Amino acid sequence: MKNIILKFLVLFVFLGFTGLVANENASTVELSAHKEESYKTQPMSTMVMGFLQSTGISALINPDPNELNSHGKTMSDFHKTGGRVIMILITFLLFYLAIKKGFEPLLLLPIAFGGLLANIPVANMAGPDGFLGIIYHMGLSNQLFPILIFMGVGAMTDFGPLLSNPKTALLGGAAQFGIFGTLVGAVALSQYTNIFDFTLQQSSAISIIGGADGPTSIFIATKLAPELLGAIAVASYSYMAMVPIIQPPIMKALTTDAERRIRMTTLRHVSRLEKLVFPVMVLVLAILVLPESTPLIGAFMFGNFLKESGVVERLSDTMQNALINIVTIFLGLAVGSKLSADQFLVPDTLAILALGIIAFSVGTASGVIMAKIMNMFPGHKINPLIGSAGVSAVPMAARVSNKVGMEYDRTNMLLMHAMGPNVAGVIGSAVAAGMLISFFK
Amino acid sequence: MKNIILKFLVLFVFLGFTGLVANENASTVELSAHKEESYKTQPMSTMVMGFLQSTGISALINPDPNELNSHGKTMSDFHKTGGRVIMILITFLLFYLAIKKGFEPLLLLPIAFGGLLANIPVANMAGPDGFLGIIYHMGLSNQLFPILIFMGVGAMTDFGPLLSNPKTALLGGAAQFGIFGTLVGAVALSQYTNIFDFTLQQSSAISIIGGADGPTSIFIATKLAPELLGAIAVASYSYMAMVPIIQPPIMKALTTDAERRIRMTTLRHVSRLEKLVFPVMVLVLAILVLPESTPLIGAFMFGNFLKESGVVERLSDTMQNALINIVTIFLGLAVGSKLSADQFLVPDTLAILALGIIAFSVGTASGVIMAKIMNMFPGHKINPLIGSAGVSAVPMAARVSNKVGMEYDRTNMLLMHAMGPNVAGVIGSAVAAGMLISFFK
Amino acid sequence: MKNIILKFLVLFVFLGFTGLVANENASTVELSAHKEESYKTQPMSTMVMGFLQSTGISALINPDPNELNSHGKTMSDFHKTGGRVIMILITFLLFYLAIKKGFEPLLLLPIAFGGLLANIPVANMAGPDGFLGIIYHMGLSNQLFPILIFMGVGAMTDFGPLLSNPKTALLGGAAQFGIFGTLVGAVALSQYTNIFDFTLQQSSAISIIGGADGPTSIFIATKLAPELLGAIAVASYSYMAMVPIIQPPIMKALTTDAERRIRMTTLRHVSRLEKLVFPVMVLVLAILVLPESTPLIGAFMFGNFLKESGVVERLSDTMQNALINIVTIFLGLAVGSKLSADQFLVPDTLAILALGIIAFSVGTASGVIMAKIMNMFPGHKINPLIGSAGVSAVPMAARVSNKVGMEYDRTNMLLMHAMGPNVAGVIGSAVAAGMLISFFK
Amino acid sequence: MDANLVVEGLKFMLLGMGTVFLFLIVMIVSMNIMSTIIHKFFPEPKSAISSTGNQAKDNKKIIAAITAAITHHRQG
Amino acid sequence: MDANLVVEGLKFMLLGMGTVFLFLIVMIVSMNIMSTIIHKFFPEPKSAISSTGNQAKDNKKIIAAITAAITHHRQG
Amino acid sequence: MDANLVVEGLKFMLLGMGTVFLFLIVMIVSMNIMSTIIHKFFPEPKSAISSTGNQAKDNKKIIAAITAAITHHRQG
Ligand code: NA
Ligand code: NA
Ligand code: NA
Repeated sequence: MKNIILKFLVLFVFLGFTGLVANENASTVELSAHKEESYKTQPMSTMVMGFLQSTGISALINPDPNELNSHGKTMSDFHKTGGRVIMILITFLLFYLAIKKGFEPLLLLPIAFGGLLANIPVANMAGPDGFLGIIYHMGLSNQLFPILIFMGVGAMTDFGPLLSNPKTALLGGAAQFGIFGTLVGAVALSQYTNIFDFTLQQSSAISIIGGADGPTSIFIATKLAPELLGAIAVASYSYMAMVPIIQPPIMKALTTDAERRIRMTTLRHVSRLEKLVFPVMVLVLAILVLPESTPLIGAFMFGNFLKESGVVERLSDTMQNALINIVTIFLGLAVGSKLSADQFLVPDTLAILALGIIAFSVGTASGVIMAKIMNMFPGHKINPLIGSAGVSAVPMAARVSNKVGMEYDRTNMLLMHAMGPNVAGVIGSAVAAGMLISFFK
Repeated sequence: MKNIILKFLVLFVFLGFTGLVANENASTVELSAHKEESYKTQPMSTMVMGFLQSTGISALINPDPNELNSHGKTMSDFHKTGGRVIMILITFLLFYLAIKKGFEPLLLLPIAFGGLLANIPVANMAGPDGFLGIIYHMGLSNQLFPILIFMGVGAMTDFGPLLSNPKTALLGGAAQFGIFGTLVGAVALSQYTNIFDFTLQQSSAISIIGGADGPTSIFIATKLAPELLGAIAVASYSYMAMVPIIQPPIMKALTTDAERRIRMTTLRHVSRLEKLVFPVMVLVLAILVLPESTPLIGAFMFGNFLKESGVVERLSDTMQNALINIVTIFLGLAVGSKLSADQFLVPDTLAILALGIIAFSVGTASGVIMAKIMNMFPGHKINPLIGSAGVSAVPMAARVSNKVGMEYDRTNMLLMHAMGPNVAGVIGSAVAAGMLISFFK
Repeated sequence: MKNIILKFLVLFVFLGFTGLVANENASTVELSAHKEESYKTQPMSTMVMGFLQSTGISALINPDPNELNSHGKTMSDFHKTGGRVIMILITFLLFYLAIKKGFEPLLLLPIAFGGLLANIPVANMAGPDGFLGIIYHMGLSNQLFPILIFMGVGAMTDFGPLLSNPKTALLGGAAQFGIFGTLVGAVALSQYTNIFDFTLQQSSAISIIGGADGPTSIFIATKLAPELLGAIAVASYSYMAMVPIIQPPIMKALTTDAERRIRMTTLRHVSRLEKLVFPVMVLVLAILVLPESTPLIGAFMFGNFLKESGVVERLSDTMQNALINIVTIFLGLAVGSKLSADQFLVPDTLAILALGIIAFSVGTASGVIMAKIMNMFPGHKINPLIGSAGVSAVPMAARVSNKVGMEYDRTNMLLMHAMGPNVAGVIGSAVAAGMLISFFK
Repeated sequence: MDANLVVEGLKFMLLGMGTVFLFLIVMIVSMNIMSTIIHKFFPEPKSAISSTGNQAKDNKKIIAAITAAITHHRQG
Repeated sequence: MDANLVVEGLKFMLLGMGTVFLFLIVMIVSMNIMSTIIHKFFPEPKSAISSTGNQAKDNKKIIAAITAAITHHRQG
Repeated sequence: MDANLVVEGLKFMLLGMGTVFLFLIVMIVSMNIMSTIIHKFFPEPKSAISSTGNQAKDNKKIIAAITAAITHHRQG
């Protein structure tokens, strides 16, 4: 055994040196014509130069003038050089926020890493043949991934709190004012100022950030303004993550101390059958009122119905684990592939970030105000602090309601009460999304 | 922080009101030509009317005359209106059967929900751009999903009982008479009566219901008669679920009391090596005798071989859990997408349901009769009650054999004896499926 | 119930016999023109002959002269007959090696079973409509599967040992001499002898076997020489599995007894932050130096970063389990689909196997020699036995280093020390792969 | 004539918020009807509730027992 | 001349059932041959069987032990 | 003029091995710099390390306790 290997080594080294000595011109070996045609021999110096030119450093300093972006269009030199570096630094910032600050890491980490990969020069991973591009076309451009995420989220959702106090659903409706108010704001600023220049479709896609639902935002952005997908997704998940920072000041500004101490009655027990009928009932209502919202509501209720049926636990488990995790990884990378410098480092992105936080804040405020309006009518009083949970951002917004409530009365547990508007906000956003789709059909 | 947000709010509300007041004609803002071209402005009244016309209620009452089905063909008004409502009610019936009656919920629930979604007007989810259509084209039209299910089922199957009593495989063969007998019946009724009008291909696809194998039925239906897929899949899984209702009367009608009390000898121990060689051996036989059956048998034996190898437990586990669950969800939704009113609410469906139950019953009867014939020959007697397990429907048919047997002798455990013909029935159906494919090649 | 079924049976049997008696010519039933056109009626004798001719036995003895391979090209009669039998026997040998000898069963079993299925005549499963072909085009021809595997492997990798002793990375660099040395050998033998006739691309794809990384080999083979994919993948995984046989003699031949007893200092503790920064740092270096390597390194570091972040455990778990397992099954089957006789039973395959083992051996030797060279410089001495781990083949090569070390000193634990070069070898191979890609761009 | 997008946006808002509230109000009404019907005609069997409760209780008991066993062992 | 589909169907039945039985009979014969060969030339080592048995037994013992411990705790 | 592939291969080897080593050397240098910076400016809190250690220790203790309980039961 040892001998054989040593002989092999000797043979090999010998052949190597023979080749090194051989003159390039001396070669008379015939090569079949169809082979090698794709390879052109070059002197060593040219190869080294070629290598040096193909390094990332070189590509970032002296960009290839013929390089195209992932859509086959020309890019400015800035977007090929400094822009890429800035984008990579932005993804590092997102890493920091996700890991250190706990900003929705499940989606921000894959999105940010996808963005990092998408901004690598030469490799062109976000192009149609790169793996990010392949994943994008596999499930994001056709909106399959957000639908699958919605199934998993549905399978994780418990509609019990909403069923035990149905009227809190109105809070989840009011919070959608964040979407439509921002839409008006965006088109107004586009029309009367030179700050932005968004179309109606783009404005609609941006304002859905106020719905505080990642998959819904991605779904609508892919349909109405795919060119803004990266910025909208990043804004959407960032703001959802910033719920504990954004919401409390608004909640406190709009409520009195007495209101914050309102105690809500204990939730009644909800039977299994109610939970089982509810998803189908909502879907039927969506069919009757707004069929355009049924892809989102249908997928959501499919997941929820499978869970509540209690007879397909293995499917429900898979939806809540393996399937949603796999799709989350793919969705994140695919969204990240849209964070290329030429698409993200444009003034529009700042505008999207600004409009997004307005949408979010308006939604929060609307929910709180709605609760106050509802308290003007007779009946059990609602603690307006749960109004903010109507934006969705399940379950963080509900936790924020609970936390703010406990700041004023440590024995006032609002969590379960806030879960009602919280899940109603998901339905409300899906309805709003359906409306936006139907406007442009 | 609070101040900033308040300022934002003021600005936003201000802008909103400004816009409201502004006259439509007063606008002089230039819009870039490429933008907005897809959006046409309309008076509010038109928009409200448009919205009302786009509701599901309206679509179900006044269907769009230009609406096409998921194949791009025109539909009758009934299939756009009342037909949809009936289909949705049928999916509710399937929900009831799956959840309350335990009818194969793992597949019937996703199929029924897919059917519910497919019958929603306007949303067109079963169309090529809808998510049901995307899933259908991802793995059902190319028969990938049933193949993957077969892998998982293979990984869950134990051939031990069959190996310890090989001759019971004949019972799994006889039960395939349900397939071919029904095929003859279907073409006879098509030719000599006006009840149905099925082609040979369609008759073949329908009769495979008698094989009592969901994935095999779906595989063959997609190949030979995709237009009947929905009805065949629903019939197949419904009847598999109804095994405890359909089989016992047939079993009892065809056996004497003495036969039902026959005790079978204890099964011998089967070595690990036998279990390991068996899947490869069967596959080799399939290669030699009927290569057309090898996609199904190959996938099945792949799963089984990986399990029995004992060295790739993590792959075998994944096949039996995450992979088969994900594919089951997708397969169910994709099959459900074929439950649209215009494809399901046709006389053919009733014929398929009728032929399917005949196929199933004939298969059951043939298995029992085969056992009685085998008992005419010398050797260990077979309890004819295990003959019915030859239809497959693993493992329910075997459990039915056991249960009926215990009705007559509480100490006569037939379960493991019935597992032999049960798994042989899977192989027999795959061979029959291979024959049907080869006939039409 | 019983009565109905009995009536059905009677009706059914009656109709069957009626049909049998009926004269073929007597039929006057009209058939709709569009139906049946694909089916031509034939006499029974012709059908039986047709069936006999469509059996696998017949196809293996009298091959169809018009049969094409999965690329639509003609095949020799040998590749349709005896070649297939030989290939099936080869897959049995791979089964034996995987199960009995423990040769990388996780990939060799699916590959071998895929190969078995791909060599079945008539069924054409590796063709574009067969399920192996569908899986191949889903994720292998576009290199998605190896990328996803790399993510999972990244999530399973611990860079701690490398971080605590960075200079051992050089051993992982030296081992890549196996790749480039073999490349030179392959082109030399192609040019100066008549043994092989490989192009530069093919030689490069073959020599990557020396990198001892399955996914990297498959990635490069798919890019540079897809026609050799099957042989390269089988060689790569086989040799990775044979690490405990191939490496020890080389390691012993190149080291003195004293060297084998060198004790290495204890590894220092590596902080969580170092492990978190490392994957991003390596990716940034890859961007700066060799962007062509970033798809592989990026995917690897994505998995590792998600694991080390500690905040997305469910994604990291899914990558390491459900996702990598599913992709492994698909990758194995897809690679196996390239083991058809006409592609594998060619002289090139033998050459690939020979060159592969040379590449592997040279890599092993280079790693050991590099350690000896490094020991000529001042500083902590390195046990040259860990040099062989530089080829990667994680973690088996590191275990071999440990085992050989303990043969000479039972208290000298080299395992963790060998893990450093082991994981550096993965990075080194990815860099080498990036170079090969950039040469042919 | 160019469109005044702000007016369009306001129309969207009116129609959009209107539909959202319409939908949710119909949903609330339906929920109430559904609950009434279910509580009247399909009341949940008491045993079902308590059995689930019992199961959770049992699990807790088991955990308590193991914990106690461990504590006992440690002290011993 | 139009085909008589019933006759076609009967041909299918004959050929189909014939092949199914042919296949299963060949399979049964092969299974018997395989079993004979394996039992003769590759007999299963006794220890392997019993060890798996033991493992299952051990698991049962452990479960029994824990159950007993819990019972003991409850009574105590 | 036809290319001498061996010469090409040798060029590949030089450039390839050069890049591999260049990359790894830069990586080693970077790793050392990174470690220095992290140890200086972001030292790991002691408690974090020990707490993980404690947790593993606790798990071991629990396992030991259960094992002991079972052993005790067997003997009893
Ligand atoms: Na929302
Ligand atoms: Na069957
Ligand atoms: Na390597």
